[in-house]
Amino acid sequence: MITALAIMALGAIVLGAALGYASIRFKVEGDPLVEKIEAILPQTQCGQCGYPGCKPYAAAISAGEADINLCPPGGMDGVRKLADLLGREVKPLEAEEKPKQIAIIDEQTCIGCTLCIQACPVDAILGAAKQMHTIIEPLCTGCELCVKPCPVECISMQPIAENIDNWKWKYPVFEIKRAA
Amino acid sequence: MLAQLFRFKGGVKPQTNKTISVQEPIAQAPLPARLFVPLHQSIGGAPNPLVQAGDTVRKGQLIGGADAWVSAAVHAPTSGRVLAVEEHVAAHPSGLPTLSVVIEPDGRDEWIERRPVDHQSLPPERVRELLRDAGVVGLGGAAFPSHAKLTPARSVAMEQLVINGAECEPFMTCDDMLMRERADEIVRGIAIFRELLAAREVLIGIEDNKQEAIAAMHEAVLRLAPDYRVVAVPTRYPAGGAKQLIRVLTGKEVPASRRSTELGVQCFNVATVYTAYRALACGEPVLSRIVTLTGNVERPRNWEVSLGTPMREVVALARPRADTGSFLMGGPMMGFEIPDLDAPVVKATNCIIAASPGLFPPPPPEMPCIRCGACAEVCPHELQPFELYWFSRARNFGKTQEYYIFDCIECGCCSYVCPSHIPLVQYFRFAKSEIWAREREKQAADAAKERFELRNARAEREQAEKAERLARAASARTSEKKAPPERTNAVDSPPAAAAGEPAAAAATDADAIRKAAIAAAMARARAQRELAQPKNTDRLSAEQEREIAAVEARRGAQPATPEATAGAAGSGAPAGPQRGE
Amino acid sequence: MTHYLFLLVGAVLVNNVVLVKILGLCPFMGVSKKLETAFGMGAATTFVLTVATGASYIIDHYLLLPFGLEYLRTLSFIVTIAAIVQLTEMVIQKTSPLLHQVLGIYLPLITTNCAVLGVPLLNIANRHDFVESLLFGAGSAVGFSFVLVLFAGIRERVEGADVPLHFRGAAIAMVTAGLMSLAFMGFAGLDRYQ
Amino acid sequence: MMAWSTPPYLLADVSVRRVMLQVLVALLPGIAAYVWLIGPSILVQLVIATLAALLGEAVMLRLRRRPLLLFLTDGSAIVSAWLIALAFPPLSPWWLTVVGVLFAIVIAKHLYGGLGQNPFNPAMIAFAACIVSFPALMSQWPALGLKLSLAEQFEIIAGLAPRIDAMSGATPLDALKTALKLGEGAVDVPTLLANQDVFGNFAGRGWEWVSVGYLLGGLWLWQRKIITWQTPVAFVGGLTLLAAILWAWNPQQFASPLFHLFSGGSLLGAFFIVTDPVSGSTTFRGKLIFGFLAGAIAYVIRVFGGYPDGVAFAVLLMNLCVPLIDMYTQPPIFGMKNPK
Repeated sequence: MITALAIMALGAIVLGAALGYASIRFKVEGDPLVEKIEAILPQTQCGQCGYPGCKPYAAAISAGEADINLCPPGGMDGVRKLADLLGREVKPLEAEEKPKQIAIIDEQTCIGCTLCIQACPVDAILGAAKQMHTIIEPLCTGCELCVKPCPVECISMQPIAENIDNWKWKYPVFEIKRAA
Repeated sequence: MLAQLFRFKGGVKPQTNKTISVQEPIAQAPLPARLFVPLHQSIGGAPNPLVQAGDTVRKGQLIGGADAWVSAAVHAPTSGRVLAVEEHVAAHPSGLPTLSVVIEPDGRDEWIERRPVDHQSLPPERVRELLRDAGVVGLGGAAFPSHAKLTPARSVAMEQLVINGAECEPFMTCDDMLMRERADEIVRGIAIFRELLAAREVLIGIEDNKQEAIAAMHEAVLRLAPDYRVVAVPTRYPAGGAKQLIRVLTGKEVPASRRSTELGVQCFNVATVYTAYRALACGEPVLSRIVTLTGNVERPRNWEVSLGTPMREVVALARPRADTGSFLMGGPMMGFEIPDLDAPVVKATNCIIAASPGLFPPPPPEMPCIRCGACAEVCPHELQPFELYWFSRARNFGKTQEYYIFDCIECGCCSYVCPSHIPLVQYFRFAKSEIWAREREKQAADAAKERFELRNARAEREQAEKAERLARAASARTSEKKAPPERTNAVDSPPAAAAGEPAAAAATDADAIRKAAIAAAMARARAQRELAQPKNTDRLSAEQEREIAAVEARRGAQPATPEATAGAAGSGAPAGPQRGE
Repeated sequence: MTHYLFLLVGAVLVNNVVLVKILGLCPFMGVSKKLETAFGMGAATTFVLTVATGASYIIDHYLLLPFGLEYLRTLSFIVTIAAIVQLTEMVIQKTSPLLHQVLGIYLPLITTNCAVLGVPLLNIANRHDFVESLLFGAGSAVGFSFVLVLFAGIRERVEGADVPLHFRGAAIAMVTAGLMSLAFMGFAGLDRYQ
Repeated sequence: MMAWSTPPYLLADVSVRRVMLQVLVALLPGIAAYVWLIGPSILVQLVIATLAALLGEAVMLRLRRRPLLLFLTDGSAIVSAWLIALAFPPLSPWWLTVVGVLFAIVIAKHLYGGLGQNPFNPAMIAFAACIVSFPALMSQWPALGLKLSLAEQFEIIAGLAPRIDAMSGATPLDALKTALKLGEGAVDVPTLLANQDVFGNFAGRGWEWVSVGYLLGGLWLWQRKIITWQTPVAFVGGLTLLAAILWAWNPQQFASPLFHLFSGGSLLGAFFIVTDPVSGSTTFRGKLIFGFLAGAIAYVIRVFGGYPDGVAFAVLLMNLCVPLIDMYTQPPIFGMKNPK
């Protein structure tokens, strides 16, 4: 009995010492994974995931605090990529997926309050106090953060129309003739 | 003619069907009632419109200026009046519109002043500029601006200039006829390109099923430039692909990742060379092109068609048979079905084929791939199309890139031989455009991230400065009670203003002013919306006018900015009430 | 010499730890979705398994047997394996963070990979000496990695297949594993040839 | 209007059905030799297998809601069925053939998505599954010289007549292996092969001509460009090379390469099984590796392993490796062969 205890204790001490040494020797600083996750996120900075931007969300995923299906602008595609990177299961998106859209300011109604300019995370709104504002379309990420603050509800989200430059070849779908 | 020829792997031999459209010489197509000249006819940047509705233009007048190095100018194909610069359906598989100049010909066909130049007396940069401003682009179908291909690589001496007269697409004969009838101009044009590139050797490759063209070119070469070599290449699709022809004539293989000039070789289509010659030696920019009209038609023939002519009028010249179901632009291997015949003929329109179920039987149903490898056997780029298909179908785009999807030239050989009748090219195009779209999104995301971070940095800095200022002010107040607070300086404007405007109400606190202004604006906007919403269509005009007046008054109250005026001008007067829709 | 060769070949192919002995199925199913991770997992398991067989042989022969503590075998083996796995995890986290994240939960799971415990126990049951134990351990580990990588290759391909909806994912993976096992039955009897 | 939505609008006159049909035609010489050797029972098996395959295919297509006629007539199920019938003992009970065929069609083929998507060769899956499950039945080959009428053969297959001893022979391969094992070194291969009742001129008596039939069919397929030369040549090479080395080393214990080439499923495998493009390798070098290793493994299993023939297992084992082989043997593409 005593020998058994002694041997187990000995084993525990030896292994514990080895592990203790390793934890100091192989200490990991920082988390390079956050960057990889952030590269997948769409950078709309919309906060729909519940985190104040894409980077905090990436950090939360990396730390295992957040799920990977909280980013509606990234869509199912983004979820799939994250699942791929992290070896997790693909889950359906929490919110529904929307087509890509941009904000449009109705210039007739705008009163020039600058509230939307303060809300825009990517400085895509141009204008000064008491002057009409306008959205710089190529910079707009469609985050919708400017819609709420507008006191006169003059900002609307509009899906990006298809044009010759962003037109894509479609997935070939062919009616297989149901030969009866 | 005793050149050593090389082989490219793969390729197919479909029925060529070329003889039907070479029975008659090239004819001049009549001018239509309206020309729709798209501004963006080449690869690269879209030219800016230089005319507006109401302008009169003369034949050859610049209507769209190249806006970047890789871009080509666009000209008025005839004299007349510009009716509009507007979106018009494009000669594009999507059938989407593109910005086009609508010209009503006046029938006089008056030229601008043409200035022929001697390219030898000009520096090469100037010649390239002239070609760009004459709108010279690759007329083989890709429409890549030619001047951008005319700079030799710095480190590699230019060995061969390959002139592409192979024209491997079935049915298509526009280059064939051009070589038969205008061989001299082509040979003279080659001299321009050769000089710009300082190419040691000129090889003119023509498929050996075009004996008349070979003879004509041969004769012209003998007379004008005996050191050029006219080479008959074996007829095998896609021998007319630039990379395939370069391979056959020189043995060099140009991968997708490199420019051909880096290997000391460059390739141009015969029609491109011809237009370059016209542009410099006659001062005539690219205004028309030869178009083969063939297929299921009564009178197959090649026509010289003014750019911008609606296809509907062009195809009528060939008298399509009754069972024609649709029309293809380009050849049957790489062309596309024209979604709308209102689309105009553009620089890339080399051939229009009337298609009927008899001529091109609809494909049998698509079966699963059995990995038989027939596609890999015929792929001229030695890819593995069945693997590309497998991953494109599963939307595994990363894998498609590992299998070199961007080396695919979409020649269609794989689909042609597929026993399962899979539209392979379609899958590859789908995968490519998805990858491009993702690339764009990625770039947008990166830009957004950068802007977001800049903004955050700025916000932090401002916050820090404000805190510092406040601290300083506080300390100043406590130390020297007599000194006036700094803040009053900032709002030193006369506090009193018109009584009716709450925005201007006397107040010392800037925040309060703004809040009041917003509250008032909200009230106004709410009232306006309440008024506007129910009465979009059914309310009387008196109320509408009142509304407009209100809007105008409010707008007038705001200081006018360039944007504001532009917005007002653009939206038109009765914008207010209709907005509710 | 041929004896060792037969032992090794037997461990890799004929008595493959996954497909014939049906041990270590958790990582086999879990970490075979992508080829890259399968390679990583295979390497990690090979390392752990080889070290674990050696260590457990030493513990068994120099600690447990002399003191008559055979009844502590399973316990002490598990503790040893756990320690080795922990060590491996730290090293991987330091050297290849992505592999660490990708292996994710499966890395600590090597601890409970029954193959890692099973092989040392089989060694003792088969009365292998030290060299044989190491060979058997390494062979089993290589066999594990080998089929894991093959399986991942097939799964990557089957991912693009038009598998009936109800069989997507784990179901078709199980079917594939079964058919692989069937194929490996072809090796039966090879290690007994005289 | 949108009848032809995608280029190219010209298509060569080829189809999956025609490919499969030619494979079936190529099997005919072998089948003819088989009938001459054993009698018409193999025809009964072919019919049973075909019916079972079509039934299984139809049910699976219906369940998966895929167009029935299109896929039933593509001929792929019939090819699998014929290969199974030819690989199984000709007097197997009907249910054995049916089980094998259904296993192949349902599990090996349709669970993976049907035509073109199965990672394993369905016919070989059927063979392996049955030989593992019913080893005794799968080793009962009719003794040569056993002359039974069609009716008698039919009764045996249908299970109406008792399975008589005379028909429970073994293939030449099996006979040789068993004799060597029982002889414990006392007998040697040349003596055994001298027995002309079992062993013919250069391989198994009679069976050698069936193999010649397969060879003829295979060559025709190659000439028609349905199959490429790499896999069969590599397969034959792998098998022959190993056999030759061991035969040269110890001719008393190991039969000649010729014997191995014309015995068992070697040539059926070489031309009709390893050439299956779906489950086989597709690159030039990959085909060579795939074929060679399959041949070598087949030899190892049939000589040293526990089963009478190794072709089925060898093919399945190599099927496992195909994704990796293909991945690592991608040919260089156009433009990558330039220096630098």
